[in-house]
Amino acid sequence: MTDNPSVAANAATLAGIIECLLFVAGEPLTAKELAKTTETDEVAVHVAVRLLRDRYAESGLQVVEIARGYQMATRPEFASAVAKLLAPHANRLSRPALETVTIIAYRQPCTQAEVEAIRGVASDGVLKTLTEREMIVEAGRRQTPGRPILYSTTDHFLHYFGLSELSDLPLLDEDEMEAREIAAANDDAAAHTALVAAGVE
Amino acid sequence: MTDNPSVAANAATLAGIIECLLFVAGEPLTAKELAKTTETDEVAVHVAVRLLRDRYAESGLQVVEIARGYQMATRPEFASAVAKLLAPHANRLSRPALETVTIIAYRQPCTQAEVEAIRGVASDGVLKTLTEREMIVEAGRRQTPGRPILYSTTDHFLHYFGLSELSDLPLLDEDEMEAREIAAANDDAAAHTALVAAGVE
Amino acid sequence: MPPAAVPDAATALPSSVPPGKKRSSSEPFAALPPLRLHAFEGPLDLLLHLVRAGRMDIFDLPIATLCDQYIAHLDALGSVDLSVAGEFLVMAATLLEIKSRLLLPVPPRDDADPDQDGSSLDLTDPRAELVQRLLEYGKYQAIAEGLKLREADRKNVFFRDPMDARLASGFALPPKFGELSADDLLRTLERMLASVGAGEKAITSVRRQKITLRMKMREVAFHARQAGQDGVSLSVLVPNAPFALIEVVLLFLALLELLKSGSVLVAQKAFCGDIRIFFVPEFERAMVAEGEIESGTEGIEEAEAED
Repeated sequence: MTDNPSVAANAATLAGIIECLLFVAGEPLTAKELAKTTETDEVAVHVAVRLLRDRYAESGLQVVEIARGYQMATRPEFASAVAKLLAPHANRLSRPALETVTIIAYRQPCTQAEVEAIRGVASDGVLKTLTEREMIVEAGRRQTPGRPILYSTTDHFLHYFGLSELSDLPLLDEDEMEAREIAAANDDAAAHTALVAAGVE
Repeated sequence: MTDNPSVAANAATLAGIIECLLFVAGEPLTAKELAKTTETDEVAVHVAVRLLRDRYAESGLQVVEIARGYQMATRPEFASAVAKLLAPHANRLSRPALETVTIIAYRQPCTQAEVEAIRGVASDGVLKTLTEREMIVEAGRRQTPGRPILYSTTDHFLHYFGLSELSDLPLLDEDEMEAREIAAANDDAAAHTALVAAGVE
Repeated sequence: MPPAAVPDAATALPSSVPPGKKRSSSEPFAALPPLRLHAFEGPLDLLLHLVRAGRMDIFDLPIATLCDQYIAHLDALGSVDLSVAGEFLVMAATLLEIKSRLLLPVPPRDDADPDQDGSSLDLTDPRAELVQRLLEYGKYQAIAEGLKLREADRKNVFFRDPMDARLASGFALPPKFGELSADDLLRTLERMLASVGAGEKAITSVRRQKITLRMKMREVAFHARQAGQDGVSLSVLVPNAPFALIEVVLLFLALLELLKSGSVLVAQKAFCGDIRIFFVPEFERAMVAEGEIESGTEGIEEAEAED
C-alpha cells in the first residue's frame, strides 16, 4: 500500500492534521473522534499516529495513549525544566486515597461499606476527597436496603495514573495475588518500608 | 562551534526542552523567559529555536514569533481540520466587533463616542464583547466632561491577529485612515480585507 | 534474604520469641519504641505490618504472638484516644476472641483432602476470616503501591490545556478603574444580602411592594446627578436597616438598567473598594434613545405584574 506515493503522502498529511488536532485539543482524543474529524477511518488514524510517533522519536514531545484516547505530552526526561516553568501542580494522592481508589477501580461499582470492609477503617472523608478530585464519581445506587451509593472511577482517574483503559490495571488473579502477598510478607521488607514511609508522610 | 559534538548535543537537548516549554505554556514565551527557565542565554535560545523550526518544517505544527515571544501553533494549511474540531467552541469575531477593534487599534486610546461616530451605530455591546474577549482594555479616562472611558488593544489582540508589535499594523496616514474607516463602515468587505492583510498569516 | 531496611518498630520486635509463648500484656516489650497509630491506616494495616515485620506465615498465623504484639502496641500508646483508636480496640477484641477459640480442642482434620497441607486456608480455622481480610487488604495495598509508581511517572509528563479553556480563562485581568461587569454587581448584591442575613425566601414578596423599578431608577439617577463629577457612593444608596429586601434588589436592578442605558457609569478604584456611581449627561450618552429606557423599564414592570 505504501508503495503508492499518493497514499504515503496522504498518510503524512493525515499525520500532520492529527498532530494539529492533538495539539489544540488539550485532552485525549479517541481514534474514533480523530477519524470523524479527519473524515477517514480508524485504521488510517492508527497508521498516521504511528507515523507521528516515529517522527516524534527525536522530539521533546510524544504522543501517549491515555484515558481511552491519544494525547500529546512532554517527554519525562524534560520534566524538571517544565516543572520550573509551571506552578506547582496538585498534591499527590495520600496513601488512604490511593488505597481507596485502588479498591474502587478493581471492584467498581462499589459502595463505601465495601471499601471500609476491606480497609478496616472509616473512609467517608477519603471518598469525599476522591470525588472532589474527580477520581471517582457516584454511579447510581445499589438496590439493597438503604440503597447505598455506588462509586466508580472516572476518565480523570485513568489520566491521572497514565492508564489508557481500566484493563491496563494489573490483572488480579486471586491465586497469583496470594502468591504475591506471601512474597511481600516474606521476602520484600523494602516494599513495606516504602509503604510505612508513605503512611508517615 | 557546532563541530563540537557535545555542543551540538546540548543544542538538541535545549531544543527539546524549549519544545516542551512552548508546548505547555500555551502563550508566547520571550527569549529572555526561555533563557531564564533553561538557565542558558538568549543566544543559545535563538540557536535552539532555529533548530526546532528546522525540525518542525515537516510537521503540522510550527514555532511562530508572536506578541514579542515564541509560541507553538498549528500550521495554517490545517486550519479547516482544527476549526472542525473546535467548531462547537468556535467564536469568531463578528463583523461589528472586527470593525470596532480595527478603529480602536488605529486610534487608541479612544472612546466609545469616537468609535460610534465612525461606525455610525451604537457600539456599547460590541465594546463589552471585545473587553470580555480581552481584545481591548480600558485605558483610563479622558479628562473631558463625563470623563469617558478610553480603550486600547491588548497583547491578546496582537496574538489574535498574528502581530508581533502594534507597529506591525499596516501604516496609514491620517487622511487615508479617515477615508478607510468611512469605507469600512459602508462596505462589508473592506474592514475585513484590511485586517486580513494586517493579520498576515 | 535479610531485609534491606526495617521499619523502626520492627527492629525492636523480638522475632526470637517462639510463637505462642505466653506474654503478659502488662509487661510490654521494654525496648519497643512507641508506635504512632496515625502512621497506620487502621488495625488491618498495623496487623499487616506486624505480620511482615515478624516474618509470620500468613497461612499459619501465630495468632498468640500477633495478638500480644498488637496489644503491646496499643498499650505503648498509654492513654488511648477512643476517636482515633476505636477501630484498633475492636480488632484487639477480635484477636483475643480468635486466640481463645484456638485454645479449644481442634476438630479432627479431613485427611481425604490433600489440599489441606497448610499452604492453603482451612476455612474451619478460627483465623480464616482474619487471614482472608489481611490477604485482601494486602493485595490492594500492593496494587496501590504500583499505582503510586505510575502516579510518579505520570507527574513527569505534562499536557497542555485545551485551546478554548485557555482563551476563556488564561488572561483574566484584575478589576480596573472603570465600568464593572454585571457579575461584579451581582457579587456586590450577594455581599449586601449576606450582611442583611436574608434568605431566598424573602425575595418572593417582590410584587407586593409599592416601590417600582422606575422609582428606584429615578432615585439613583437623581443622587448620581446631584453628586456630579465625583459620583455617589453605592453605600449611600443602599437603604439603611431595617429595610425591605426588595429595596436592595430594586437598587441592583435599577443600577443594571441605568448602566444598560448608559445613564450612569459604575467604578471601583480598588478591589473590594468603594463603588461609585457617576451620572452621564445626555450629550455624552450612547445613541440609546430615551424612549428605549422607558419601554425597557415598563417591560420589566409588566413582567412583574404578570407574575
